[in-house]
Amino acid sequence: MHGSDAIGSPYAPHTDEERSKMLEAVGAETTEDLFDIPSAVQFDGEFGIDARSERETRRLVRSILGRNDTLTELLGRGHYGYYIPSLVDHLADRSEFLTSYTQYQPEVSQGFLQVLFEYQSLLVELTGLEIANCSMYDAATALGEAATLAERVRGTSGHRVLVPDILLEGRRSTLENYVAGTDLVVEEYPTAAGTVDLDALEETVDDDVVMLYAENPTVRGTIEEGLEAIGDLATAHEALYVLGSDPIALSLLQRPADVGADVVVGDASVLGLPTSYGMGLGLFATREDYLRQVPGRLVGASEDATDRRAYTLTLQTREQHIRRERATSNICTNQAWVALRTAIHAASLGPHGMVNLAKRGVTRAESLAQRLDDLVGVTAPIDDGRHLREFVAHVDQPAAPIASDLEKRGFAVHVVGDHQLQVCVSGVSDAKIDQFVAAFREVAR
Amino acid sequence: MHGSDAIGSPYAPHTDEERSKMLEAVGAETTEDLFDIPSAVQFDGEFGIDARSERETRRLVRSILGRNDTLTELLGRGHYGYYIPSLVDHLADRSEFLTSYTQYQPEVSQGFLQVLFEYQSLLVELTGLEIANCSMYDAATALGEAATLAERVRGTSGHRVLVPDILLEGRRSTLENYVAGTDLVVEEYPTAAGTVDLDALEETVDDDVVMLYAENPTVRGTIEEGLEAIGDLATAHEALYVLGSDPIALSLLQRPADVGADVVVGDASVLGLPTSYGMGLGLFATREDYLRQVPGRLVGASEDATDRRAYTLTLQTREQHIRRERATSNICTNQAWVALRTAIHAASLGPHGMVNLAKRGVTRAESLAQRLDDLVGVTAPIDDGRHLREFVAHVDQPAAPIASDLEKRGFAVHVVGDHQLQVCVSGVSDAKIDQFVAAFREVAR
Amino acid sequence: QYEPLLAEKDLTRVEIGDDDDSPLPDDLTRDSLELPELSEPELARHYTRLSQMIYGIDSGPYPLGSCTMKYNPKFTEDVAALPSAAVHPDRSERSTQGTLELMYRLQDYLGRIGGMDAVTLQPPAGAAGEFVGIRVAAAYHEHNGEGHRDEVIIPESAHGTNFATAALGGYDVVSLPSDDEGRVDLEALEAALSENTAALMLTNPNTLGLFERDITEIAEMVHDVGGLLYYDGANLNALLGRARPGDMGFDVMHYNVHKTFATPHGGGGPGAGPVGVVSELAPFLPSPRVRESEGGASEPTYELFDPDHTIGKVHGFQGNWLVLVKTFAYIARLGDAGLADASAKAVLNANYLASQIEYDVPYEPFHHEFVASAGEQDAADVAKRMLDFGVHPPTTKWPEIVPEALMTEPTEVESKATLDRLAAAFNAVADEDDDTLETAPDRTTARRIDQTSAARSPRLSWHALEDE
Amino acid sequence: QYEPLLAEKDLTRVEIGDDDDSPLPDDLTRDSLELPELSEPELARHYTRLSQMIYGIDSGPYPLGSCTMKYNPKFTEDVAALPSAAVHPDRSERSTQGTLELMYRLQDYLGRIGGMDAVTLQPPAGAAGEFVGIRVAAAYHEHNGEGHRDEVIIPESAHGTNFATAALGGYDVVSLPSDDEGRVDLEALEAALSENTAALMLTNPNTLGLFERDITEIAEMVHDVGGLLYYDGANLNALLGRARPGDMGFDVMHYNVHKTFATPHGGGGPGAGPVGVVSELAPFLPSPRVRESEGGASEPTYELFDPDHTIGKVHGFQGNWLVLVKTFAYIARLGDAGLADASAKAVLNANYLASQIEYDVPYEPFHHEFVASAGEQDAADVAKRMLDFGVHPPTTKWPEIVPEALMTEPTEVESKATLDRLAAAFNAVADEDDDTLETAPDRTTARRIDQTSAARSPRLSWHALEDE
Repeated sequence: MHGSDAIGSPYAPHTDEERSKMLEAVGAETTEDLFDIPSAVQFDGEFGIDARSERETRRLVRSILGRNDTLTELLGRGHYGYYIPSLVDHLADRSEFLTSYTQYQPEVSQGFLQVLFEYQSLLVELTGLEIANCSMYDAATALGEAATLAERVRGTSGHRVLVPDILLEGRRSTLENYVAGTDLVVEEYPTAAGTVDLDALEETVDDDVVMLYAENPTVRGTIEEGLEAIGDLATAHEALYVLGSDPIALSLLQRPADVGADVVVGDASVLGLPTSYGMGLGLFATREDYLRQVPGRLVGASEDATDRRAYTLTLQTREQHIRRERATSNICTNQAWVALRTAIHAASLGPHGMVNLAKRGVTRAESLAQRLDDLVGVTAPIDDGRHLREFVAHVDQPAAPIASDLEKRGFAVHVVGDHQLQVCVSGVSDAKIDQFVAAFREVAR
Repeated sequence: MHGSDAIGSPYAPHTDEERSKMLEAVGAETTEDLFDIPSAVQFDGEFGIDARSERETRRLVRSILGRNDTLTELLGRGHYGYYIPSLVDHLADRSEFLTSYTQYQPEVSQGFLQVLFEYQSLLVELTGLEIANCSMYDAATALGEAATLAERVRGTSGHRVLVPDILLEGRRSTLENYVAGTDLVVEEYPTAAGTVDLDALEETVDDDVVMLYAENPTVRGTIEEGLEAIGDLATAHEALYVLGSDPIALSLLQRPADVGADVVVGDASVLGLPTSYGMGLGLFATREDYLRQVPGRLVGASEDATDRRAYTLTLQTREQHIRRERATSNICTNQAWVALRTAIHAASLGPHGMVNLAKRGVTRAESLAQRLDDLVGVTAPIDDGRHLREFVAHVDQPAAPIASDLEKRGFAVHVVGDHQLQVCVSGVSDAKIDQFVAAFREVAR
Repeated sequence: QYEPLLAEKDLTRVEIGDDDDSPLPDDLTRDSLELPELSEPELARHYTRLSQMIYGIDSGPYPLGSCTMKYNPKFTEDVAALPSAAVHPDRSERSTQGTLELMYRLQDYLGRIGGMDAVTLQPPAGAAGEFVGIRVAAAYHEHNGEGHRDEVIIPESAHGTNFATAALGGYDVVSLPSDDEGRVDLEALEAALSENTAALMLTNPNTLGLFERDITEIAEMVHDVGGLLYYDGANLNALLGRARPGDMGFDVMHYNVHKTFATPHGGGGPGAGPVGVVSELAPFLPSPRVRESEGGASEPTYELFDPDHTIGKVHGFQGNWLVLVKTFAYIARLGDAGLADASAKAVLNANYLASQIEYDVPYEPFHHEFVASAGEQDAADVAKRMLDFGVHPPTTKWPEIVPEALMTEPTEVESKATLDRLAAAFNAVADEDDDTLETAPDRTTARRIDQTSAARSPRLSWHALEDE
Repeated sequence: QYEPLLAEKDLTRVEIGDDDDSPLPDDLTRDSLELPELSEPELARHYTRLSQMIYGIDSGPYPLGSCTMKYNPKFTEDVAALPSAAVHPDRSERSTQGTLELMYRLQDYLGRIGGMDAVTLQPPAGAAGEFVGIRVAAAYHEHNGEGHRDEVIIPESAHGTNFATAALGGYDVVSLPSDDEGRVDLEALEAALSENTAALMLTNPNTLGLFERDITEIAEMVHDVGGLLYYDGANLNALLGRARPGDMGFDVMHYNVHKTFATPHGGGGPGAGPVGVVSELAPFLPSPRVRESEGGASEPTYELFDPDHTIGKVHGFQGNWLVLVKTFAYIARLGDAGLADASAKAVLNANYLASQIEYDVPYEPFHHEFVASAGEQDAADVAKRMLDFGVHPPTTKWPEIVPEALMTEPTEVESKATLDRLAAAFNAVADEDDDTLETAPDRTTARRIDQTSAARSPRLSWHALEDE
C-alpha cells in the first residue's frame, strides 16, 4: 500500500508480502536483524519530525517561503536576476538531465557529456582561452581554485596573492580558506573610483607575487580600462593573471585572452539561474599550458568502437577519486545541471542576443544613473568611467534609511557606504525602473 | 537572427541566407510570389495585434488572470478540484506526450497507445463494462453521444430520451444539440429529494423510450439508491440504460454493470485536472454488444512483425476520417492528454487510494453538512439519503446575499435556489473547512 | 524495449463491504476494486519509458498534411499552469474578471484574424466547431422560416469531419467533385445548389494546398440560393495576414487552435475549435459569450451573456479553457508580424520541400501543403519506411484525387537543414523496392503492427488480455 | 542516433565595434563573438534528443555504491521553483524571513538527524563540507594553541575526497589499513595516532557497508590524543533513526543531501554538504548562520549571525540554496517514520540483492551497500556489459581491498521485481567470457568509448575539433 496513508517512506515500493519473501531469501526474520550496530550507539529516541502528505509538505514550504516579501530587486554585486526563457526550465527539468549521476559510464551518458562539452566550448569562445572545465561551485570557490593552481604552477617561489580592495567579502573570505593550507598570503591592492589604481598596483607588485586578480566589470559595475596594463604587470613578474567576469560581460567586453589573462573565473549562472540566494556556477577557464593542473571535471571528444564521435570525462587522473591527496582539487559533485541551464540560456540568446543583452546592460545602467543624478540629493554614478548593469550612487541623506524606505515601497537596493547605494538594472523591466525612479525621488530628498 | 529582436515568428528558424537559397530552389523572387490569392480577396489591413517578447507575454497573461480573485472553492456540480500529485504534471508535461499527434503511425507511438489502453482498462474495471473509448470531450458531449448510440442501436422504433429534471443545464442543452439532427426528443422525469422518483418514472416510461439516463451521484451529491430498479425499467422497455458517474464515485459506489447499465458516461477528469473552468474528459464505456457502434477512438492490443505485443488504434472504420457521413461520431481531436493525466493520477492513488478518496468524500461531506446543520439558520443536507462530496443546504436568509458575503470572506459556493446553497468538500483542506464553517456562522444568521 | 502493462506489474484487489470502514451500507457500494498499486518511483519509470517510445514534435519533423504540426512554444504551458488560471466555471463573474477578460480579448483577436464579427470559444475541438457552425446554420434557416433546407454541400476532397458533422446535424450530404485543376467545379456546384441548400462547407486553401481562386463567385452562388458558406479553418495557417475568410464571403468558420495557433496536440487532444460568424449569425451562437459590461468603471469589466437566439450549449461548461489560454498567449506573442511571417514561411517551406523530392506533385500552385503521389508505390508503405529514416511521414492515401497520396505539410518551424533531411528520406524511400517497403519499418522499436487482426478480434483492455 | 554539436548546425559571428550601435568605445570591447544561432524549435529538439541519450534514475536501477542514487520526488522541484524561493542574498533579513526560517528549520532537522549541536548549510557539496570540517578542526586546534597538529588519519578504503580535502587543508595524510574483517585496525590506529593528529576521518558504515563496531573505542582513542573525529556522511542512508554520528562520538560531520535526502544529482551537481558539529566546535563554523531573533514577536523571527571564531566563508554567498529547499521538503515529507523506513529498506534491498547474485561478496554483515568481487573478470568490463542488459552497473574497482570490486548500493526505492531484474543482469554477465566483456557494450547507442585516446590528445571544445 502506498500513498499518503502508508507508514514509512512513500518512495519505497515494498509490499508486506515482498518484504517477507526478501527477508526469507536473506535468512532474517526482521529488517532490524540486518543491522549490525552495537547497542551502545543505537539510537532509540525520536527526531520529532512529523511525516506529512505531499500536499501538506508543499503547503508548509509555501507558507514558510511566503514570509519572504515580494520585492523588485535592483540588486547585483555578483548575483543577478535576468529573465530566463521558459525553454530553459522545460528542457533542464527533463528527468534524464535532472536525475542522472556523474558520467562515469559515458556509453549511457552521451547526451549530458555533449551538453558539458558544448558548455566548455561556450566558455572557450567567451574567454579566448583553450580550456574550460565543466564547473566549479561558484565564483568565490573558482577564485580559490585559481590560487591553488597558481601555487602549483609557480611552485614555491612566491607567496603573495593580490586582490582588489573592493573584492566582495564572500570571495575574499573563501579565497582565504582555500589558501589556508598553503604558504600563500592574500593581500589587497588599492582601487580608485571603482577600478584598479594602476600606479598603486605597480608599486606593490614584485616577484613574490604568484597571482594577480582583477575583475571586469568590478563589483561596483565599472568597466576596467587598464586590463592590458594589469596583465603586463603580472607577466613582468611571472604572476598568474586571473580575471573575474561572467558570460554576459564577456560577450561584449575585452576578451580575456586578448589582455593576457591566464585564468578566467566568475559566475556563469548569470545566464540560466534566477536569483537563488547566491547559488551559482563557478566558471573556470585557463590556458592549454596548465591542462594537467586544471581543477574540476573536463569532457573531451573521443570515438566509440564504431569510430563515431563520442564524449567522455577525461584527464580524470587529476581528480580526487583517482589521485586522492595529490589531486588538483577536492571537488567531486559540482554544478553540472546549472551548467546545462547556462548552456541552454546562452543557446537561446545566440550571439546576437548575448551581445545585445550586454549592450543593454550598459545603456540601461547609464540611463538609470542619469535619471537618478537628475534627482535632488543624488549623484550617480559616483565612479568614473563606463558601467555595466550597476553603479554606485551618492545620496545626501544617510543611505540605510533610504534603502529601508525604498524597501517599504517594494524595491531592494544595496547599501555600500554611509551615503552610498548601489543599484542594478538586470532583469528589471522598464516599467519597474520608472516606478523605482519615482519612489527614489520621494525618499531621497 | 532569432530572439526577442526578430521581426516575424520567433519559432521560424530561417536565416535570410537560407530563405534566399530556398526561394532560388523554387524559382521565386519573394515569398509573396508563392501565394496564389486573387487580389479581390487579399487582405491588406492589419489585425492591430502587437508582437511581444516572451517575458512581456507572460507578464500580460499573468496580469490579466491576476484579476481573478483567490477564493477557496467549495464548488462541485460536475467539476471538481481534487489535489493532483506533482507526479502527474511532471510526467504528463514530457514533450513526447504533450506534443505528439494522434497515433496514426503506431510504430512510433507505442508509449501513448499503451497509456490509452491502460486508461481504457481503468474504465473497464471501474464500470464493469467491456469497452471504454479513449475519450470524448466532456460529460455533456459523452451524454450526447450516448443518445446517438441509442438511436443507432434501437433503430427508428422510439423517440424519447428521458433525463432527470435536475440534470445540469449544460448537459441538457448539449444533449439537445446532439439529438437535434435526429428524431429523438429529450424529456425530463421527476426527482424527489435529489434522487430519482421511481414511481413517477415508472409512470412515464413506455416503449417509445430509447434511452433512460440517471446519475450517481446526482448533481446534488446524493447517492442514488434505486439504480437497479431504474435499470429494470429500462430493460423492460428495451431502452438503453445510460448512467452518469465519474472515476472517484465509481471506486466506491455500485458498479454500473451490476445494476444493468448499458452505457456509462461522465467526467473522468475529476482525476487529473485542477479546476479548469469546466474543461473535462468525457468518459464513455459500453457493452461489447455495441462494439461497432461506439463513438470515438479505441486502442487495441495486437502484435508487431516480430510477434511482440503492440498497440494500435483499431476499428477505425467507425470513424469520420474513413466512414465520413456514416461515422459513429464526428469526433476527431479528443482529450487524449487529459486521459493520460487521469491515468497517472489514478495510478498514483492505486485502488486503496481511490477507494479511500471516495470514502472520505462521503464522510467529509456528511460531517460538513452536520456542522452547517448545527448553525442557526441552516438546515443541511436537505436531501434524504447519503451524499458524496457535496450536498444542498437550506438557509433561512436569501441564498444569493449569503453566497456573496461568503465570497467576500474568500469562499465560493453554489446558489441553487432562493434559499438553497450547494457546498462541496473535494480538494478543500480540513483547515479551510474550519474557516468556512466559521465564516458561514457569521453570514447565515 | 518492451514496457509491461501496469497490470502486469501489479494487481491489488480492495474489498469493500460492511465489515471494513466503509461509510456506506454495502447495498450502495461495489464489492471490490482491482487495479495496479505501485509506488511513485515505479510509476515515474513506467511513464518515462512510455514517453520515450513516442515521436513528438521535439523529436523531429512532423509533416502531417492538414494537421499543421508546428512547434509548441514552451512558455504557453507556463501561463496555462498559473494558479490564477485554475478557476471553477460556477464562480461569480465578479470573482473571475481575469478569465472573462482573457476570453473577451481572445474572441476579439480571433475575429480580427478571420475577418469575423463575433466569436464563440466554446467548441472543444475543430469538429465541435463544425458542429456549432452547422447548428447555427440550421437555427438561422429555421429562424427565417427556411427549415426545409436539408442539404449540405461538401467537396469530395474535404476533411472527413465535414461529412460526419453534417450528418450529425441531420443533413443530407451532397458531395462535390473537383475540377481538373483540383478546385471546386463551378458547374458541379451550380448543379448541386438549390433551395434546399443549407450550406457549402469549404476548406481554403483546400486539402491539395490550392487556393480556391473563384471564391468570390462561389460565395455569390451559395448566397444567391440562400445558403451559407462555411469555412473549415484547418488550413488557415496558409493565409494569416494575407486573406481572411470573412473577406472572401464566408459566413461562419472554425479555428483549429492546435494547428494555426500552436497549442500542443497532446497525442490526440485537447484542442479547441472557436467559431467566428458574420453579424447576422451572431444571435445564434452558443451561450454564454463574453462581453464588456456597460457602466463607467475605470477598468473595463466583463460579463457573460446569452445570444438572443442561441442554439444553447455544445459543451457542459465553457470548452477547453486551458487550451484557450495557450492560444491567447501564442497570438499575443507573435502579433501581426509574427502571424504573417509564420504563413509566409509555412508556404515557402512547402514549396521548397516539394522542389527537393523525387515524387510527383500533380497539383499546384500549392501553399502550406502539397500532395505528392507515391506512383507505383503504396503510400502507406512509403510512410512506414520513412519511419526508418528517423522522420515522421506525411498523411497518406488522402485526398483520393491524387493516387497514393502523400499529403505533406512541413509548417514554418522547420529549418532548411531539416527540410533537406526530410527530402533525403523521401528520396531514399522513392528508390526502394516493394519488398523493403512492405516489411518496413525495421529500425523502430515496434516493427510493422498487424492492424487487421487487432480489428478482427478486438482486445481493448488488460482484462481482455487475461483470457489469453 | 548521433546528434550534431550546436556548432555543427550553425556558427554566426557578430562583429562588435565603433561602427555599429555599441555603447562602448571599441578599446573596451571584444572584436566579435562567434556562437551558434538557432531557433527555439531547433534548440528544443537538440536538448530533447540529448536527454534521450542519458540514463537517469527514472530509466531504471542505478546501484552505484556510495552514491545513493535514489528516486528524486517530483514535488521537491515544485517547491524549489516557487517564486518566493527566488531571492537575492543581499536582501535585508526583514524581507527574507521565509528563507531564514526555512534555513533555521533545516539546520534544526539536520542537527536532530545527526545528533549534532550546530549546523551550517553553506558548503555547496559534500567535498566542500569535508573542507569546512577540516578548516573547523584546524581553527579549533589553532584556537587551543595546538596549531602544530599537521596530520589527518584516513582509512585506505575511504572516499577520495577525504584525502584530497585533507591535502587542500594543508594536512599530511596518514593512511590507515583495514583489518582482516574490513574495518579499522585498532592497532594500526593506535600506531598512527599522536600528538600531531588533527583528526581521523571516518565513514560509517564504511565503503564495504560494514558498521565500525569499535566506534566507541575509536572515538576514545582519537579524543585521548586530542584529535577530532570526522564523520563522512556519504553512507548515512544506512543509519537513519538507528544510530547517530553524534552519539557515536563524532565531533563533526557532513551530510550529502543528494544521497541521503534524495535531491537530484543533476548529472554531477549541484549538491549541498551541510556540516554539523558538537557545541565545542560551533564557534568556528562558517559565517553567517541563522538563529531565532530575541524579542517577543508573536511569530518567531530569524536573523543571520557570525559565529564567534568563524572560519569565514567557503562559498561566495550561502551555498546551494535551491538544493536546500528540496532537502527540507524531503525531510518534512518523510518525517521520523519515513526516514527510518528508508534506511531499513535500503539495508534490506542490499542484503536481498547480494543474496541473489552469483558473484562473491567477501565482507559482511554489510548494510546499505555491499562490495562483490568480479573474481577473474575485469570489473570495469562487467560494468560495460551490464549496460547491455538495460541497467546501470555498480561502482567498480573500488574499494581496492576487494579484488575487481563491484560496489553495489540499490537504495530503498527499488522493488523486488527490479532487484530481480538487476540480479539477472549480474548473473548473465557472470557467465560470459572475456571476449564478450571486452567489447561490451554493444546494445547501447554509443559503443565502448576510447578513453585513453581522449586523454592522450585532449579535445575539449568544438574549437579543438575544427582543426581536424
